[in-house]
Amino acid sequence: MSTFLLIIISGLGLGSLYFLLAAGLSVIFGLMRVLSFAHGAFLSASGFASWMVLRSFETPSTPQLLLALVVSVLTGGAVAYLAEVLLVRPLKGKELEQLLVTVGLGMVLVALMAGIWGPDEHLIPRPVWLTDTTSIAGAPISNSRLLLIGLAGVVVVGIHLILSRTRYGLIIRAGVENSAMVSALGINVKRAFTLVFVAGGMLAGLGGGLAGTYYGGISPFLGDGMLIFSFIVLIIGGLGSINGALIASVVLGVSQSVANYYVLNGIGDVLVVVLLVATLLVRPQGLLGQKERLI
Amino acid sequence: MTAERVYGDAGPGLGGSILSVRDLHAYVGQSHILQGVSFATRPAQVTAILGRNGVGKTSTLRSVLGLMNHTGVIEFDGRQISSLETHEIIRLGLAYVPEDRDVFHGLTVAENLRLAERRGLAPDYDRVFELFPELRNRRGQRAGTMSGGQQQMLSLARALLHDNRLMLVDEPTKGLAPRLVSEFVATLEQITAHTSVLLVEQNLAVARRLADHVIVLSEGRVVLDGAAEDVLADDSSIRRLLGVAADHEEG
Amino acid sequence: MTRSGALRYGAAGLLVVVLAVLPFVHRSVGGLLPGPINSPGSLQVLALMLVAAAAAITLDLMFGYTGLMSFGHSLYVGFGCYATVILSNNPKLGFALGVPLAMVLSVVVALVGNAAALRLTGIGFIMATLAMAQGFAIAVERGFLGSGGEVGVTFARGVLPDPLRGVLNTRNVYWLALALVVVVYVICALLVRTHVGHVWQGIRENPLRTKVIGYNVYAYQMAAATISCTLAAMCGVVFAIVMGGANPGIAGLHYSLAVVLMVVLGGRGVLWGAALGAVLYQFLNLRLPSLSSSDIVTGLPEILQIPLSQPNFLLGVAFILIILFMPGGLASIFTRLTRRATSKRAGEPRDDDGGVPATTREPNLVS
Amino acid sequence: MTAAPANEVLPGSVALSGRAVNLVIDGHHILVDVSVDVAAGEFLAIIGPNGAGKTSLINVLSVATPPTSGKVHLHGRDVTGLPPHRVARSGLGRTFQTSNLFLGRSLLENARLAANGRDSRLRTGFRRVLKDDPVTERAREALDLVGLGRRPDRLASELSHGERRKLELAMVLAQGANVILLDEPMAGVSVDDVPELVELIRRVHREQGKTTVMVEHHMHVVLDLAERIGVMHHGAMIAIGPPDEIIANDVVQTAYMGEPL
Repeated sequence: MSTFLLIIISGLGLGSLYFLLAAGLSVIFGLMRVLSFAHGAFLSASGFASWMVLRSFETPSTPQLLLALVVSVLTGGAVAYLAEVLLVRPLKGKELEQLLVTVGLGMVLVALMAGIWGPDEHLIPRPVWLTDTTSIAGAPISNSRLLLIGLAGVVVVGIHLILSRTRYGLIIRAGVENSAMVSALGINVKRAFTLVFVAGGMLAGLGGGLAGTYYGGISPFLGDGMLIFSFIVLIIGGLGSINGALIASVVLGVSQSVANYYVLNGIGDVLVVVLLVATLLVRPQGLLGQKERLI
Repeated sequence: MTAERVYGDAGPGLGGSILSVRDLHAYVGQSHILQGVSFATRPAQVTAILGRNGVGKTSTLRSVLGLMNHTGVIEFDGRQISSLETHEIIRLGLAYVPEDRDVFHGLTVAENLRLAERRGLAPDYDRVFELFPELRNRRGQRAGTMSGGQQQMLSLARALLHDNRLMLVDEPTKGLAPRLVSEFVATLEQITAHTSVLLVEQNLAVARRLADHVIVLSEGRVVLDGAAEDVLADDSSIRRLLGVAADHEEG
Repeated sequence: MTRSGALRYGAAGLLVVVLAVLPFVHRSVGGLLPGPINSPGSLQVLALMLVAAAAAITLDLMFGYTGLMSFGHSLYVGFGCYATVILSNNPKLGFALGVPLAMVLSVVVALVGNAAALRLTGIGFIMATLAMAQGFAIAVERGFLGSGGEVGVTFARGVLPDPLRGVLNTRNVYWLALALVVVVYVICALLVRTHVGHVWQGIRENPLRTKVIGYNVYAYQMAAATISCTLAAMCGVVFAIVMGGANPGIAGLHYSLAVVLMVVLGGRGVLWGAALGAVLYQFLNLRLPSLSSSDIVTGLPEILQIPLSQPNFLLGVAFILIILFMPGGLASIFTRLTRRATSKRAGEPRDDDGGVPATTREPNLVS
Repeated sequence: MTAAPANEVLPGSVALSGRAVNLVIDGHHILVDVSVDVAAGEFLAIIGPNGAGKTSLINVLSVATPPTSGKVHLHGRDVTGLPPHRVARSGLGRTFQTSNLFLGRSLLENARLAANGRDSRLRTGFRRVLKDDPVTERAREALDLVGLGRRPDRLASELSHGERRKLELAMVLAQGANVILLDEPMAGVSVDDVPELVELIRRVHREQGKTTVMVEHHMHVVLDLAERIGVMHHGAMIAIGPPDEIIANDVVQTAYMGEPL
């Protein structure tokens, strides 16, 4: 029983990482119709940023960890900002080209990281309490999982509050329906695009910082591996639906971990793809997606 | 129609036109939708753009608003605006009531209105709810669940939240039941007493009732431009240019 | 046959002949190849470039001609490659039965994979193809079904037929790769000239309209995708022979993106453009690392060395620049030049010659 | 046209009919209990104010949009809910309010795709397209008929608005449709081109014997061509009959004009 709980929590942690990427991608897609392939690289870059902060400490303190997280969030945001302004915006209205340009950017960033820091994983030092476990119902749960799940929960609540309570949330929800009409009400939609893209980058950045604590290390290719699972989350949840992405993240993370542990290591990753194919055949628009979204 | 009209806020000299368009060209895909449209609105008046389907009426409005690629000169209040972005143009004091209403279906009435609030200006909710008391009761309702007429009210209400120099109104009566049309026209009449309006309309009767100044478009060009009573009096050309609507008013 | 047509066939024939005699040329070409042209190392590099060209042509059939942007081509190339090695290594089957069986299975995979992915269109299709390919990549990396995990699998001793085995026979392998390109190119070039090929191009331009004039768009898309993916699996078979085995490099996201990049680099909707892009890509990818350790580069300051040692950095930058400034790819330079030349010569629009395929026209993909 | 009609059509029989068609989208009742029969060889025009549901009716009749309730019959066969390509093959062709063409392809290629649609089979489809195959011939004939046959290798995107309308007609003809639905064929056509296009539509209807349903705003075009006129208002068919009857109908007058203001 306690093992089972351990696996579930571990799966939730994994799902949290997927969600951090998928949530940003989902809002970006909803508002701008852009699918960013560069967000995996944003995640890796932010992971390296947190590694730069933490590598000099043997066992960093909690404030130092927080600093590293802040730095990785800011790194993700900054890289995303440059990407939006320099590459995505000039190709406005050309969906395929925008997608391809993010593919190119992802390649360039990963190659750059591999060139500077080498292709191998770099260990990220963690505060002692993070490597400890907390006993929940008899199961020794790693604190890094709990931190990840907790922060992902904060992000979920935060996104919902922003979308439902703030003016920017209003603009985003309206822009998803018809961004031209939003600008015809006197609102600078271009700036909203940039903000959303940057916010997505910051979420990837947070994911990068946390992935370091989850896996204990960072490599240039970490983000791309996670990006694909986030894409699967997006399709299963329904493109453009945050709640769909949340549900799909949890389902995927947990079932992946359970299958990997109980059936065969690695089979969970394949199972996820089987789930994807099944979703496509039964309900192509995803759990909470709208049909016309995909056309 | 009332002779004296005042700007919502003190405009420039009443003699000049608030919006003037010269040699406007626009393409949709490969087809040349606007082929050199030129006109100027008269101050404190309702200018109606008439013409058959597909002659470029909506494209003219969308070009003015920067929602469509175009070439030519568009001046608002003496200022060249064709290089500005849509939101910048709107903030100069324009409001847009689009064809097909285009309210945000997933948002509530209150949220639709809140979105139309402009930074630094106080929204005039009293005026809006006075004109459309029904909207006050439906504040929490999702716009997508309302009827066409109610959505049209909301669309208009969004434009009335602030005082504007010019309102661009695209086919406000399209698809409304006859009873609603007359109601709506009455409301519009109230509004036009305070604001200049550039109105696109298919319904000739509505145009007759509201417009002071009429521009008739045909095949992407202005073919008639003059005081409403003069232009609309010329039955033969109106019938030719507007097709069906005029035919039927005849019969 | 028109004059320009004859010219084109002549040039293509000449190119094939030149490529075919390369294994007899004992010359060095600077540092471009690892050794003289006919050295086994050089021939293997050339063979890999040819296989890449063939794979890019197959993707262009579905992407450039039918408007189906697949980010999962590695699934099919990889499957063909792995299936060939694993099945041939089975003593009961051997190479002679292993290859045909691998191709049969590839057709099945292509049918099932595309039937699922084509439930979505546009970006959804892209993501679905990508995700399915990734499923395969994971399976391969984890070593399921005897795929050998991260090291991959090689042909067991004595499995490959003698003429294709060993360093001395690299030229035979090279010729096999050349034959692959020719076969794939000819098949695709003929296909796009058929009725079905024309319908594909109609779908690329306007799927709704195609449906309304009486075509089962889904069936036609299935046909294009299945043919494309089956041919891609064939490229995988030859890849396995060239490399003497299969490795996860051919199954991953990176390879899928690489094929897309080749097609976009060269010019979508132009078969030879895709091949050109692939040759260029594969050359840079294989040769840049060794070039970057040459004296010219090591003499540079470190800040320049890092990017230059990473082929993907340069390729990615080139890719971004092409997308931003030359959406038609490299082929568009040529088509623009030839168009200018023909319009000058003729002075008026070309005569109709029976619905020429769109190979010379600007592709129009996203509508 | 050399193309044989897809289905044997008996004169006087009902070619196309909508039965109690309702269409509700997002809670809006777009079509309300519309029933309409179009006899084989007939020319029916549908008029009505903007937003009355005319285009929606065309969409439902051409099975592009499935109705919320009600049935569509083509030559007596229930085609409700069938995929559009199957219905197109049974002889139904349509044009769109805004030209819907393969803009990057030549005129001949546009017509060819249409001509080949009906007997397209993947099996026979893998034959090379030739200058003189029957399909291409049919496409050329259709282009000739609408007067676009002179330079068939132009790209569709190079055409003027009026010419695009003609190309759409050519595609419907090449398709071998025996029932054609025209959605505002005069929309965006310059005044000078209207008479020629009207003449063309008349020829198509009379000489080719095509059953035609047309939505159109130009009243004189409607009166010129239609044998019967249906009037739509608020999603309902409020009157249908011969032109003179419709002109004289009071209900129609009020509906069209709204209440007197």
